[in-house]
Amino acid sequence: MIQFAGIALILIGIYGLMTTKHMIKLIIALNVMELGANIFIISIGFVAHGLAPIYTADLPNQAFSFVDPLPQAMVLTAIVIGFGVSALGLVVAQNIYKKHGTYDLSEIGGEE
Amino acid sequence: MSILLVLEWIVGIVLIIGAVACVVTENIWAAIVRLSLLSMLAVVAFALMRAPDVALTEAVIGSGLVTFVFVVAIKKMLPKENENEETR
Amino acid sequence: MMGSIIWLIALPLLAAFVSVVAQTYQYGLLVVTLLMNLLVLFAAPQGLTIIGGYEPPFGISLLFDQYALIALLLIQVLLLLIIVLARPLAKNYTPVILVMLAGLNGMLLTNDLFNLFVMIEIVSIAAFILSTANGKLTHTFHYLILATVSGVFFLLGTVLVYAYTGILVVQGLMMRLASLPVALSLIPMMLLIFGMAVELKLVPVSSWAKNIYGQANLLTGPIFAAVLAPAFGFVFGRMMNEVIVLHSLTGYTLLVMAISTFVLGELAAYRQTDLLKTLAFSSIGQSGLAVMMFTLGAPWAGILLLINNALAKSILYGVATGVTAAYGNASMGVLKGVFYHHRLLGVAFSLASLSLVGIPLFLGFFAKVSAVMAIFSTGLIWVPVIILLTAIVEGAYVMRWLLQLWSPAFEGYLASKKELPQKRNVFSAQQILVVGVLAVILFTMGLMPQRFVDALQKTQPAMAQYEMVGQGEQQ
Amino acid sequence: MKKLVSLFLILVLAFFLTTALDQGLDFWHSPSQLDAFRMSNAFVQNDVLGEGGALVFGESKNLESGSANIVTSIVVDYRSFDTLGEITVLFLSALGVGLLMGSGVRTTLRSGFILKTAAKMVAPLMLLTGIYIFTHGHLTPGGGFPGGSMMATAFLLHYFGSDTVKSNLKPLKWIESTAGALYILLGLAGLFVAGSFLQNFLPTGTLGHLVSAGIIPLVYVLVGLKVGSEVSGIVADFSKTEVVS
Repeated sequence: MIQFAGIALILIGIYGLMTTKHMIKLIIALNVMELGANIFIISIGFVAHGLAPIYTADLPNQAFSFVDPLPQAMVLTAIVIGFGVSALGLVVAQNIYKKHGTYDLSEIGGEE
Repeated sequence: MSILLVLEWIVGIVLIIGAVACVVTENIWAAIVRLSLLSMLAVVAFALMRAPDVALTEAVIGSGLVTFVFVVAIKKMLPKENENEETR
Repeated sequence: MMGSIIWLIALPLLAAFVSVVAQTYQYGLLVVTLLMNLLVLFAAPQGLTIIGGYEPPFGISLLFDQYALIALLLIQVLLLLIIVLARPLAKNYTPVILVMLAGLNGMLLTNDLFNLFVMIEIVSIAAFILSTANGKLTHTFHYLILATVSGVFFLLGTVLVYAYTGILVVQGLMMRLASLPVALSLIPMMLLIFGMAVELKLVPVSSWAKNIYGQANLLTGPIFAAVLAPAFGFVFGRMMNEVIVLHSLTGYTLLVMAISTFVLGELAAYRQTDLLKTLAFSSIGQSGLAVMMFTLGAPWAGILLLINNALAKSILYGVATGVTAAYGNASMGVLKGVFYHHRLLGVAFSLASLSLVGIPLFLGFFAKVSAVMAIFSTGLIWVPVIILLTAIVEGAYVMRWLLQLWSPAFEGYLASKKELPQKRNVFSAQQILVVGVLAVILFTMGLMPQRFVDALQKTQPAMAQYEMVGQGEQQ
Repeated sequence: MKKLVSLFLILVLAFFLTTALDQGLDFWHSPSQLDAFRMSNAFVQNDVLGEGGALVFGESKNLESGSANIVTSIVVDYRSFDTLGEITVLFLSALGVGLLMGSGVRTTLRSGFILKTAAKMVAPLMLLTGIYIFTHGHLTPGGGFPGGSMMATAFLLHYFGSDTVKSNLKPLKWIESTAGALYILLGLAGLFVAGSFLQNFLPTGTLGHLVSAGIIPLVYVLVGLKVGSEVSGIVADFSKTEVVS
């Protein structure tokens, strides 16, 4: 189910990006999309009855399988990159607001 | 049908509903709060997917810092309210 | 050790980290780093460099071959000249440029798809920050949103490639992907192509470039058009050669995108009366042409076009942004006859624009001829016809601009003196020297193109010779 | 109208994507074990160099990576270069935020009594938790990124909760710069000692011990410090207001 939720979140994020001109809401939609992508990526490495990929003292004795750790490592990177881009986008939006007094890109129009 | 599976379905459906609610709303504060809640749900989803590292990182960065940055960025943009509070 | 290619990435990063606390020496650090990089480029042996001690496909590795050498050399030289040209502006953005340099080198060297994603993100974020130097923040915001969405697409494509093949090594990945059923490889390939389309300025998502290139200043104009554009072009060439499997659907989508970018870009450039906007649309069009070459399997024609475009655009943007800053406006009316005052700049500008169009005796001529020849051999007759027709449009607007910019000089000094704009100071002697060096490089390459083309053609078999790395470890 | 068109496009895309992806990923049933062709099998077994095998917690010695948390061994050993890129992204972001915010003073976020008291009590605890998380990154979930961010949160709580702290962020820049430079120097040490950049050149000890896994804990401490200082810098820059307006 979570894998569908991931894809749905990506698509909802794209829908949000297509239907709004408000800068803060654009960044929020972008965050929803990134969240969906992260969930989807994690779901690619999921294994039914898998364990979290950490060796601990109380691992079961019988045969077991870890979930795929590589997508998790990728998502760690993606989360941090997403934070960096969101922060930058917000600063840019803030500066535009200071100049034009609105967050709405359609009100600002073509800035020549 | 184990409990985890049921939980997985609940989290998935709530995630989708929350994302729609987050994207379609006209109120920015509501959108930010919903994004934060969505992030927390994603933490549960990551935990269900046996990804504790990602869950921890998402909890701290995704739902904590991102929300904080959003709030700070927008709070500053309400100068009248702030000034009133400061002069009070 | 000392000649390891890893220095190309480690050195700029180290300099960037140091430069935030040593602000007085920032600019010097940047110049020294670029010079050291040039040394490393000549000292480092070609081949695969392993990072972290794990062989591919498990670890990340850097692939340094002839193709990477050409791209890296072009970028280090152009970046060095550009930061000297735009020194006052570059001083404010030194750490950003240093990190961007590390990202560019990493992007061109890396042999791992996910690492490529990280490097592309680094370069994109550096580009966002640099584009704020234009002072038009809505354009930056537009670019930021588009590039981030495409970044997510690229990430998803990368992850799907991993899910289907189990590896992320760029070298030889195409063979693995080609052995998959079409239904599986279709979506990751589409995602990877759309993930690169924004940076390549392909048509549905090229609107950001018109704004950012069209409002550029002395720093951003040359960096975007002459460093970032060819770098992404080279990365796309690598991807087409090593990763992307073209099915009929993906192939035609890409071809249609590239051709429409080329034709629409050049037509839009013809209609502009603003010098910077003309150059912006010309950059979009040229990018489409290079993508077309890589898509049709003529990589060295693509390389030649990228090099010609990078060198020509560095001069064109350098002169155009300098003149615009001095005269306050880039429109045709204001700049009419401006080269009468600045003849050296005018000569360099004319050389570059003639090379861009592809007049015989210039590098651009050989680039275009080789492109057309390469496509004739693929049997798609209508594509060369489109290229030649569009080249006529390109020639028309370049000639119009040259005549306008020089015009009073042709009609005689006395008759038109009062129509000339007031002379203003555009460049210092040092900056004119840099433009001159760029012009000399471009002109020399045009004088002995055959040797240059031969050297380039040698890169093609080297590119095809890659052995399958990691195939043995599978299963 | 625009919304309807977008909705239609999204639904078409959703149908296309789910049907196409389902063929390769088996969306309805998760696989019962990891596909054998995925390279992470070797990471799990510490078997990239062909020395691994079945690992036992607390017993297996001198593994190639040696971290009990496999995600950590991927992030800071097998694919350490990505992590270097990642902290560079944060570094760039901090630079960009700093450049765009320009000069300013910090806002007086009306820090009330509750915030002040809470900051005094909670901030040290959070700082400790952050340090714990990134020093134990090779054993427990977490690592440099959440640990560093938690440290940053503690710092910010202190920053917003106290009236006395001046908006002098110079030390943060120094920590950031030093940690980044040390990470690269550690990588270069790998190049000179063991032959490749960022190589794990220290003995990796016993699986599951605190002092194990070679350079992994060192790298994670540096990453934690760097991420912490960068995130603090970003948020502190955000809360600045212009002197003039």
